[in-house]
Amino acid sequence: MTAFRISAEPIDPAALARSLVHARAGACATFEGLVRDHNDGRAVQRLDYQAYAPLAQSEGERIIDEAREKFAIVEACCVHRAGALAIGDLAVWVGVSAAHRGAAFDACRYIIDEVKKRVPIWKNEHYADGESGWLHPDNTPVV
Amino acid sequence: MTAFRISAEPIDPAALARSLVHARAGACATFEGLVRDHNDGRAVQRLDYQAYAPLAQSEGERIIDEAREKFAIVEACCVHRAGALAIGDLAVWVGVSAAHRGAAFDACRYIIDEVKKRVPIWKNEHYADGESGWLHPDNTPVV
Amino acid sequence: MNYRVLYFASLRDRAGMDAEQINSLATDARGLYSELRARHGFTMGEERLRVAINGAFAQWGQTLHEGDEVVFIPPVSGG
Amino acid sequence: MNYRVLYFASLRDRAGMDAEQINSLATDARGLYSELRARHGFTMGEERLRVAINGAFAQWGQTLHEGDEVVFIPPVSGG
Repeated sequence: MTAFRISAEPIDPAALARSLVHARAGACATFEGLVRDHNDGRAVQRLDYQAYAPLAQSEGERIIDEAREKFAIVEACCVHRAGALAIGDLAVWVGVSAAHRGAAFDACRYIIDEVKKRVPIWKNEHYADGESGWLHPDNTPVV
Repeated sequence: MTAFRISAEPIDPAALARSLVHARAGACATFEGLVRDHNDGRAVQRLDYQAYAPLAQSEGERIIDEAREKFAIVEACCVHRAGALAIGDLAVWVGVSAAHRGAAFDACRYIIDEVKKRVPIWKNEHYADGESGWLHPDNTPVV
Repeated sequence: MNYRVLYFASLRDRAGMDAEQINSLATDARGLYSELRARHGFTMGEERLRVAINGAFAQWGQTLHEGDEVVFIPPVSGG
Repeated sequence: MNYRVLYFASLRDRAGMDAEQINSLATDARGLYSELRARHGFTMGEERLRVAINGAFAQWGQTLHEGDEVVFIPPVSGG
């Protein structure tokens, strides 16, 4: 399985978590990013993710490789949704297994932080007032 | 549901994760501690967890309450197994949901760190050579 | 006075029992542990243990009362 | 020279298209963006964008070749 994927289909966290299991992995840290019902004080109804897929793929794989170099981990995986999502939908999933919990937590956090900074995926939020807007990494609107 | 539990039965992470879902929670961090096949250079075959249940329960709840006070989280839950476990079995599960990922990660790590330090649960490892031993928090044997 | 003492982990193995009723002249956990240490040959000193009285962590010098449940807590190793 | 340009997020909305073939005298991404900015009225300056050439992040001054795929990357917001 590729360690990083953009998925047009819903993410299955249980199946992904099984891919991290290893007899020498005593720790598994996961992160789920879900669509919230509000952002920056506005009610959100749904959102779309657009991705520049080939570059997102290679940059995502690079991030996982960096995590493997920086931290003593066993397995790592990240899947990011593309397309239309509703409130509560899983937008991104990261999972890391390691012998010890420090490396699992640190690598999991590194991966989601870097994905949000560097992978060419864009979130367009649709608000209750009928407006929509592309967002910056800090969740403020792109003007 | 109680936020902290000692369980004689296998842990169901999917059911626990569902209990954390909330429309305003955009982030969910989880930690799974699994029985490894080795520790401190020795091959482990299985292990037993013993707990002083009433104090484990109250101390576990105290830790979750502390996490709620320290970090801006929505829900938090921790379940620790007692009894006999095999390699790969889930020994402890922690899950935290929050509006933002920083609080989710920090609270999840706080809970597992404090549980390992303070909750009266003891691990007895059974080794391939037929010996067994109670462990310290740093995974070295109790002499 | 009569106390109930529960044993866990290496103390349970050494004592060869989960729990016992003790009639003792000790008036605090420190004195009680000292007595039980001699009786069962526990190797861990007080400085490596915590003490719980009636299900809550307590001080070694806390006065014990008739019927108290006392537990000496070895270094924990959950997770 | 002929380049293929892909648009994403706010640039896509402003350009009103996902992609276009461009015949341009520009020899690097900087010159090409300047030309497209004037044509489509993009408000974001080069300092807020990154550039990718043929699917890899690149420098603004990198020389373009016939048929290159060029993408101007607005601030990302995945996760």
